[in-house]
Amino acid sequence: MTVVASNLQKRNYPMKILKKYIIVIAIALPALILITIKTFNAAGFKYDAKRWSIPSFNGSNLVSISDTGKLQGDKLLVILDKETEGEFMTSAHIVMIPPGAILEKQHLRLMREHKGPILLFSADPGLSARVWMIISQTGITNIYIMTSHIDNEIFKSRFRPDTVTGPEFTN
Amino acid sequence: MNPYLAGTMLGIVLLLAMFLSGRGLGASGGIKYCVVSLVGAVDRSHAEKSIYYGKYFENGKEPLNNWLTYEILGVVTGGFISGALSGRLKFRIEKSPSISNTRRLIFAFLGGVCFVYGAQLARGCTSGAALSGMAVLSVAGFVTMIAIFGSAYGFAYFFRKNWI
Amino acid sequence: MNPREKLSAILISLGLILALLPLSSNRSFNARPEKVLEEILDPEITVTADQTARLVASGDNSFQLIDLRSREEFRAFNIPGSVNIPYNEFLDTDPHQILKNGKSINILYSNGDIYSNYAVTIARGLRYNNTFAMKGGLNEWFNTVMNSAFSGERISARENALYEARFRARKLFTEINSLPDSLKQKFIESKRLAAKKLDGGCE
Amino acid sequence: MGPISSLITMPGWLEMLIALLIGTGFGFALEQAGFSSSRKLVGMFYGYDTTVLKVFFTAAIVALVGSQFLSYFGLLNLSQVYVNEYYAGASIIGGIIMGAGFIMGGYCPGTGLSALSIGKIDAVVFALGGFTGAFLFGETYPLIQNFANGSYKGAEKIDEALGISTGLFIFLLIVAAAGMFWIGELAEKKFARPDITGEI
Repeated sequence: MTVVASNLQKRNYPMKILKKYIIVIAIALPALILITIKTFNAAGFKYDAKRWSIPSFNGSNLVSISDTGKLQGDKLLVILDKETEGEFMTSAHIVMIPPGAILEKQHLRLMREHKGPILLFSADPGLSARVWMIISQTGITNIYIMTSHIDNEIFKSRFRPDTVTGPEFTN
Repeated sequence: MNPYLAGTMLGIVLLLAMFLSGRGLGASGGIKYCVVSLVGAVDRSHAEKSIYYGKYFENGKEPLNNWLTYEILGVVTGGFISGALSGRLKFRIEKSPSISNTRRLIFAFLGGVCFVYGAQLARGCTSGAALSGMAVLSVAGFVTMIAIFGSAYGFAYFFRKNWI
Repeated sequence: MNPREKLSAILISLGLILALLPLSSNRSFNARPEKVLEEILDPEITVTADQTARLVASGDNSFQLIDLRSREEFRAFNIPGSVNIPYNEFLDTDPHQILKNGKSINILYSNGDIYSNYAVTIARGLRYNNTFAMKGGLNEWFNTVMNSAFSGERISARENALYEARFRARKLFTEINSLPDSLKQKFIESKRLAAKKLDGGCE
Repeated sequence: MGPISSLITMPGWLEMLIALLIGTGFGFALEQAGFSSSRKLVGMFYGYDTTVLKVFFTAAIVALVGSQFLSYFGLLNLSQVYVNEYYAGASIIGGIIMGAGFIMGGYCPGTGLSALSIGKIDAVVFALGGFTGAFLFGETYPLIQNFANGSYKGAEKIDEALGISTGLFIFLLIVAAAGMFWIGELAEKKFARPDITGEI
């Protein structure tokens, strides 16, 4: 009889511990699970928008077509629009991804697992910029915009002030 | 109530204030707004001329119509509800048996003067600066908290007769 | 376990989780990725220089132009009515203060296409859906609005309206940007977004 | 998302209703914690009752941890939450004056208000003193203006000032608080005054 009782007690021991810590587990475990989901969700946006957009602040994520050779490592060229296909004869690994499909799982996995620089190309630099930002915010780094308009953000005209305009003409 | 449970409740209220209104709790600020509007009611021209009260009356502002004044109105209501639920509603003076009522009330008055004066200087009292400040990790919150508790410990010896 | 141990255990375990996270008070994209992607691929995410010129010429103030160039560039000249927020500060000063201004639309521009399109994606990711980028930036603005001249023989009613809007926007642009520096400074200051101070504390 | 006040422009009455409800919760929590008793409050400084320490740190840490989690999930935008501005001299001197007021009066403004609501006459007098203090500050403001506005450091955050990560600072704060709770309970045993703490 006594043997059975002590066995029963022993078997219940883990349950006792669980009961003791139930409130701690009930609060900390869901928090941990939610955080894990949020942190490792491949298709979701990552925490802190600023951190992921830093390369765009000083233009270090822009490369001209002729400079792509200077980037170290195995290159993955992602072509966003059809009409430019076949324009490049680089040694890079080339994939065509229509921009609407860029967030599909297999494409994100391809970019995430690629070692080395990823080059985005589109004839429209604005489209490249938008796609760059959305991909970067999912936490993929080492991604560049390859562009034939590296001077896109340089002002090309000249503004001539109107010398006859004085304070008396405006109010 | 268990202090840890009460503390958690207070923390959730503070979190709600941050989530709903983007700000922390406060108490001395509410007292200040009441005084400001009182001064304005008694002597409007003095209030408007003063560099301190003036800013509360700019552009026809009404100092009583303020988040903090409604909040301290709520504090009184909430305290009353809690006291009623726990059967603690009773007119009395709380003090050490070894001191007289007058002495207790004089010190309570002086304490109130000092506390709110200091709170105006530090821009917040234990709730507005220390508690809410710590919850948003502001340096001001931690410094004020350390100054309040440090100084109270320092003065505790001189006033021990009042309490124990 | 007594209450103290329970509370300490809960808080310490939550604290451990927090200690492992890279926390900051910066904002994170909070719209659904698929939705942001759909929005940024919609051609209507950009507005043309002509559309902007028409808005500027109309004197309508239901829109806000936001200039993403540097402060020096902004001081030299800018589209009348714009406010300046250099792109690399766009996320520093919370975009909320810039984008939630009660205007029906916000138009972002820079010299070209790159910065304005980064910024418009950020705005959409933060769910400011009334934000657009000006296609081609100031380069395009100068090509179409500032330097255009009618070269045909007969002008249709539609072309006439277009050229009139361009002409008026150009006139306004030139007049304001030709003011002496001191006056321009005043004008810019009057236009500057008054950074809203947060209300709080015991003040 | 969040704070709600930054998302939508609330009508004035709604904002004030929220303030009233938050205040009610605040007062309720303070009274439930036993903060309507001055002898319990000052027990903190004589070691026989450390409720102040427990409630104060628990509340600050719960709000801090909660807000950081909400921010991580994009539910609360912490840059839209007010951060107290730091005037070094004024904070320290103000804090010292407040500490003296605390040990004399036995309340702080928030607890004083919750105590007067349940009929503590000393708390009513404390609040009257508080009104006088605010009035005195308004009248003496021209004299101390320079000091009050001096050594302005802005809305500085402590993790940035110390140069450590936010999460690590919070963790250390929690560990320190847990340690203080433990010491506090030891002190309560050592300096026990059941005649005082047993009252409520």
